[in-house]
Amino acid sequence: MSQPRPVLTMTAISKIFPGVRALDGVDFRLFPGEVHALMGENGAGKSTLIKVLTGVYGTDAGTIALDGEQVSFAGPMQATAAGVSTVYQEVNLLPNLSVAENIFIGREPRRGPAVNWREMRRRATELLARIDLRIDVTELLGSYSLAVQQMVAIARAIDVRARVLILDEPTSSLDADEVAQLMRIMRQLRDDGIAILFVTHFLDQVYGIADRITVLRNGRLVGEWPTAQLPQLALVEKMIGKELDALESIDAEAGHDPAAVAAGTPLVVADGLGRTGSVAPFSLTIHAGEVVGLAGLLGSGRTEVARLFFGADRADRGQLTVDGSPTAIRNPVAAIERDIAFCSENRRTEGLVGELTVRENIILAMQAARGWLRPVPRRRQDELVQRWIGALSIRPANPDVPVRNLSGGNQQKVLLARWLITEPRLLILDEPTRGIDIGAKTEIQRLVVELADGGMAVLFISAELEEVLRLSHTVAVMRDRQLVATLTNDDTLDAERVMHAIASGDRQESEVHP
Amino acid sequence: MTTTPLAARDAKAWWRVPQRHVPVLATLALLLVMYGIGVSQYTAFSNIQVIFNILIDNGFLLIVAVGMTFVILTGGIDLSVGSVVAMTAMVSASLLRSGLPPALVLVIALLIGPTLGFAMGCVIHFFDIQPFIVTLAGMFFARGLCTWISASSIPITDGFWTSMAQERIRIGENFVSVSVLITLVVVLVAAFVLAYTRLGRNVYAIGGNPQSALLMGLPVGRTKIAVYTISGLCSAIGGIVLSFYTLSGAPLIAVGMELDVIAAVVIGGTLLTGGSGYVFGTVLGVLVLGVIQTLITFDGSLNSWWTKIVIGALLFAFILLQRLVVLRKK
Amino acid sequence: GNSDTGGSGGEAGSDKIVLGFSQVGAESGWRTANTTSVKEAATEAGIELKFDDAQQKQENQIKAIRNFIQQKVDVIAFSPVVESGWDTVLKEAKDADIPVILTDRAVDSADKTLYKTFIGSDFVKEGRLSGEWLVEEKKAATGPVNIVELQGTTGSAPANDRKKGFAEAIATNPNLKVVASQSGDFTRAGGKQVMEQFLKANPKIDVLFAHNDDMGLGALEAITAAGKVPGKDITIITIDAVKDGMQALADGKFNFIAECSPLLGPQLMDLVKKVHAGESVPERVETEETTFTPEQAKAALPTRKY
Amino acid sequence: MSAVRDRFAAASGHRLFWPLVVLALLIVANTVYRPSFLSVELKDGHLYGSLIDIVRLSAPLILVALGMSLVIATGGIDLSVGSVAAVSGAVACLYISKQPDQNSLGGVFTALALAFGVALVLGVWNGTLVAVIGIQPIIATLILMVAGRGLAQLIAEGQIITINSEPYRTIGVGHLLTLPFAIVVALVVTLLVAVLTRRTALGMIIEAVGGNAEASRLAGIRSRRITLLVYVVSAACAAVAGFMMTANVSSADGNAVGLWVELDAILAVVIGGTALAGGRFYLGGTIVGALIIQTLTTSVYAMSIDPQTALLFKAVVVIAVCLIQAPAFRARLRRRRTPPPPPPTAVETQKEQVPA
Ligand SMILES: Nc1ncnc2c1ncn2[C@@H]1O[C@H](COP(=O)(O)OP(=O)(O)OP(=O)(O)O)[C@@H](O)[C@H]1O
Ligand SMILES: Nc1ncnc2c1ncn2[C@@H]1O[C@H](COP(=O)(O)OP(=O)(O)OP(=O)(O)O)[C@@H](O)[C@H]1O
Ligand SMILES: [Mg+2]
Ligand SMILES: [Mg+2]
Repeated sequence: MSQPRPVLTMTAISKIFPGVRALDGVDFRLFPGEVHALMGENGAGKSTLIKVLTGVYGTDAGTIALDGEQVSFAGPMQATAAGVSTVYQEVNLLPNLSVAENIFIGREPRRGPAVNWREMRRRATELLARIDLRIDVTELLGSYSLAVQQMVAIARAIDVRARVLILDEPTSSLDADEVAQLMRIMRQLRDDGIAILFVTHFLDQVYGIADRITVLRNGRLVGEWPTAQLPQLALVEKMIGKELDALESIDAEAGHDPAAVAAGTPLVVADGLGRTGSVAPFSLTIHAGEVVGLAGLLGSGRTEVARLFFGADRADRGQLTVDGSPTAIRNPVAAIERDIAFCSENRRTEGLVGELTVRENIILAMQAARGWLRPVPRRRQDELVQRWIGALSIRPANPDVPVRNLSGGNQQKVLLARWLITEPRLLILDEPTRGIDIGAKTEIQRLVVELADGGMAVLFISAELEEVLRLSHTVAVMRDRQLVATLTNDDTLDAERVMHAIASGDRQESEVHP
Repeated sequence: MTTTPLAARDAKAWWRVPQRHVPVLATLALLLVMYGIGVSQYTAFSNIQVIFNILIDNGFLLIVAVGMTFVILTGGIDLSVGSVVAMTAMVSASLLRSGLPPALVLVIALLIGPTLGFAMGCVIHFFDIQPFIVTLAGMFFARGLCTWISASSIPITDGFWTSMAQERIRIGENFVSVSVLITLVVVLVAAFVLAYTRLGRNVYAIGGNPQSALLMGLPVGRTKIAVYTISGLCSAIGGIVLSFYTLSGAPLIAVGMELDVIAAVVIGGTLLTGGSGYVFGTVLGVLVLGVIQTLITFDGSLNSWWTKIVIGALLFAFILLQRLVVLRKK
Repeated sequence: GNSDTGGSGGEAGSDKIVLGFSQVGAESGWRTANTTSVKEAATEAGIELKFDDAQQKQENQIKAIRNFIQQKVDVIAFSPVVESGWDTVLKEAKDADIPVILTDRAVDSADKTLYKTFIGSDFVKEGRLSGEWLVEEKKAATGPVNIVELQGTTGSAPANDRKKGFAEAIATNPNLKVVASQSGDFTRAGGKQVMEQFLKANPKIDVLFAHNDDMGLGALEAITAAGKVPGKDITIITIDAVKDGMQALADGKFNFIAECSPLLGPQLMDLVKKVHAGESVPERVETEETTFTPEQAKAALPTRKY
Repeated sequence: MSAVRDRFAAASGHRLFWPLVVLALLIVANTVYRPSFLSVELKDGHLYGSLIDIVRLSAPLILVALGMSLVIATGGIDLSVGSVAAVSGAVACLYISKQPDQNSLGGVFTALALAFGVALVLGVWNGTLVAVIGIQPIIATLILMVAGRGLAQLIAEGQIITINSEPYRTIGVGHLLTLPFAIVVALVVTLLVAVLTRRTALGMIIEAVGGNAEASRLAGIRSRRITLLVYVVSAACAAVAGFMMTANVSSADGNAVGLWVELDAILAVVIGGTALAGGRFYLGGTIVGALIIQTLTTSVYAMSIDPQTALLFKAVVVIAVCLIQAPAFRARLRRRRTPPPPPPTAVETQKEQVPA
């Protein structure tokens, strides 16, 4: 398959950030007409390698050659011009512009000097239709969910007829359907001879599409293998650098008994809760010690449900009962007072404060709850922060670096730590494993099970249906911003039944809690 | 399984006002209300010439505000505008006094502003220094240059300038000055550039999120430098128009103008954080300030301190209503 | 703007004379006294006053004059913020047949027909009177007499003219020398801060000439703090003669004040009536002004209004 | 040798290093111009000298800038500080001037309390417009900047209120333990603000709100209250500054007190390293910034630089301070001095400006 001449060669690349050696003598090559998976734990240096390639960062050592010719891009603009098209890890688009413009800005169709708006809209609609996204392209991008934004970013990248396409965790918040779409398109492009660099933490996606795998660990190259020659288990071991035993054990641990949990006292009961224009009224009960999973397609309204529970948006109908007494949760403060925590899906805009340090980000919610007059004592901070940095293996383990310098996955862990230290009774996790490597993901899943065993209620949202099924006692299914079914996760429940509930046209009444 | 729920959005009715136009329309409506109040209170207010006078008297302000709109849209700020306006007027006046031909003076005067703007843009971009500081230094610099040229005002007697100043373009009973036409052209060109050219769209992009714009391969640096140059150019044009207006260059003219300009832009609905706003909004913002001032002059019964208090109160009332209308719409 | 005069707008036909008056601003006590004088005199003379405050901006003043023209007032009076740049709008006033009177400060228009008359003080004369008094006071001095000067706002007409008049007058005695001259912006705080530096930089200061009372009053604080006795160790000359300044003069802290009277209201109203009636008026009317020594100040203080 | 270099590298890495260097340079320039500049003598048990003067004169600016730091940290800006200073000064002076005995301590304290109260109300007004009604800070405070001046003049009826009150004068020109009282006040307020923000969690919470308002809200911070609070603190600081300015000349001039102080204060904050966009703030930097600005003003007077070139001089210094502080600029200089060995590509110079 691989041709003799790589389109892209990176040799002995090193990149040093103050205090961190992010890349250390890494070699990498990419052939035309292949999908090449770049793998590694959170903070291994994948995104940095990509940013060095496209000129976002300068290198400290090493050379980059495109088509055998040495290059050094001054920035993404030059890289794009040279035929390297990139979707960076964090969705990096412009929320204040329309969807169409986000796709075409920088290469707008023009008539004379003037941008041809009509043509741009037409082409954008067409392009999005190709990846099965049918949305109003004149709306501002910011009004769409993160997943939609991710799709738009992909659309932008694939529309450029590039020689090299780089996708840094493009699928982190996509559903199975969208992922399938993306895979189809990637295959198409590969067959056209385009070289694709693909970063993901989903092993099945890697084995589904990648021709070749390069593994990084701690900024160093571990090696490069054809996919066929690297079994899944071996890959994971290369990534984490040690023998693996814990991975499969999660299923066994989650040997839960939904019936027993549901018999307990309800902690939070939503009765006809809803918000005009965002979620239709729904009813849902969450018991102490219960994990309720929310399943649904992209944009089906799962996030909106979570936000209503937390008071991030105000419900305009229905009733929420906490501990048996009706409560109006009008804002996050009220929710936190009732021991509800919400780990939002969009860590960059709704989660972290980039300028603050890891430590400050972790204690932020706890501090807010205590009020500013009672600072968390330094010793307590150290203790908590150290514990969770260890438990979630946040890297670098230094609590005093600004959180924006952390890799994407590590940022997600910091956000999780923030809410875990508040010891809530209801923990709402919206895509908590987004962008997290398999090792840490297992860790987090185990944690959820543990917490639930300890009596914490969890509302768990994930684009990965398997994950939802593995962890939840109860699965609530969303479609078109409606709660269409509540299914008990007993032995009979499987992905197929959930998909059926999502797909079937008529609204089913809940099967478990009347 | 290809029907995403995202498709389930009702088609937009043609008459529905897009959300992002609401603030501007609200501002327009409130402006009309304010004008109506003026007409009902003072007889002479209804003269068409009053409206024309607002344009004549605020032309230079509007031109400068248009330039500022570019800068603010990128999330920056330009404090040097007032001084650059004064400097342009001073330079023109002193060059004319020294006997240079008006055409040459015009070219020189129109070059100084953009040059300073370009320099400031470069410092802001290449050295990554906050625009506030750089343009504040630019403001000191230009103002210092004004007083260095001459400590007192210099009258302009040149024929071309005088005719530009005193030419009245009749429209029926009433008239406008040449400056109004210049203003109109500037506004239209700017509106076109912002809405229909790559430069304009890049301006919005940078205001939305400079990091993203960079990663999307947009020419962030070039655009940043361009907006400060444009602002400098607009200030220079504004300075020329001001020198038509006063037929002189005075070292202390347009002191504090930057605040009026910023206020006008922001009242017009442009976000100071960048990324959202329209030139048309800026036009409205300037008109709002103009109408407030005209109302106060027509009243003629306020003493100096009540004048300030009433300006503040009217501004407050206006912004509060604007806010309420927009909130209600949401 | 709610208005009790609403609608009266100076439509032609009402028998009351309507005067549109555009004031520079309210930047000092002197200016406020000036405004008050104009307002009171207008009421007394039965003239309807349309008052506008330009907040020290020429642009605002031009706008105000345009609006007066729209309102068809009978006479326009204004204190120009700066000298240049009035031709266009004054021409409009002339075309609308509205006579214009300048108060307090002059304009430099070549076309003298654009305004009817000027009423105000002669700043050069004020500076000269101060200088002449000093020459007289120090005529016995044998050694050099070191003078420091607190200037008004840079470039303003009063600052320029007072400096000029003073310099002319003291030129007659080569012993009198201005060793330092800085702008104190006509404010007390400015006067104090600049004086502090003068005192540090110049070991021997004999005379302080301040372009207005306020700066002189600020300088007093600095002089006292430096351990010197104002009025004795340092001779102090100021201009304006506002109440606080007169008090300092009476207390012996100042030595001499040249008056610059803000009370030109009555004289202005006379001119307005004459101009409105079409009578001829002199090209230049000077306000009645005098100078004060400590004794004269003591006598004048009880009746001082501003 | 290399130890020295290491120590230098460590020191020059500190945020305050370059601003302090500029401050030192300014002082050296003054000393060269007039050697007595550095001398500080004890007169009647009071310290007296140019350096003391500079600190004393910068006291009001320091106060205003401290409040401004907090406001800027939340991503706002407060243009009304000058007007608030004028109003509070006018209220205090008016009240004292109406007392039969202007020297009575009780009267002065009542006046201060009254004026301080008025300032707090103005702060609440600003905070409400920004935090509750949601008006952009620059416009919200512009309203009070304009109207507040009018208010100050209204209180004094356009006149300068002159008072003759020894206790009040003390605030501006008095001494305590050989130090000018104003310096003591500035020190105390600085300590207070520092303790308030850094010994409690307030500082971090303000930085969180300024860094990412939505994230802070979702973390349970009552960001409205915090925003309101910083505007109140800013107004309070401005009020104390207003007392100093008016006490300095024993009179309240509604038009001149605090004129343009907002620009100087913002400048001080930004020179001190705080970003106008909000987020991290540095009180130490702000104070150094304020000292630089006042030293600059004093130098202009002391060196009798004529006002015409004073502004040019100021422009040059401001730009110099900022350039020397900017990492991008220093990186460029360094590169020019020691060109990097192997592949020095033409495009490489471009890279440093890309924000990480
Ligand atoms: N701008 C920066 N400043 C300092 N350190 C940085 C910066 N960007 C990245 N790093 C550090 O470099 C290392 C590599 O980060 P990188 O983002 O490349 O990881 P990654 O492999 O993409 O991880 P993830 O799977 O979590 O996205 C991390 O330790 C990170 O903390
Ligand atoms: N058809 C649509 N038109 C416009 N906006 C939509 C549409 N569908 C979804 N959105 C946007 O997406 C969000 C609703 O999806 P939400 O995030 O609640 O769903 P989700 O099930 O969590 O999906 P996701 O996987 O995308 O996070 C809202 O913010 C909404 O603005
Ligand atoms: Mg990454
Ligand atoms: Mg979601």
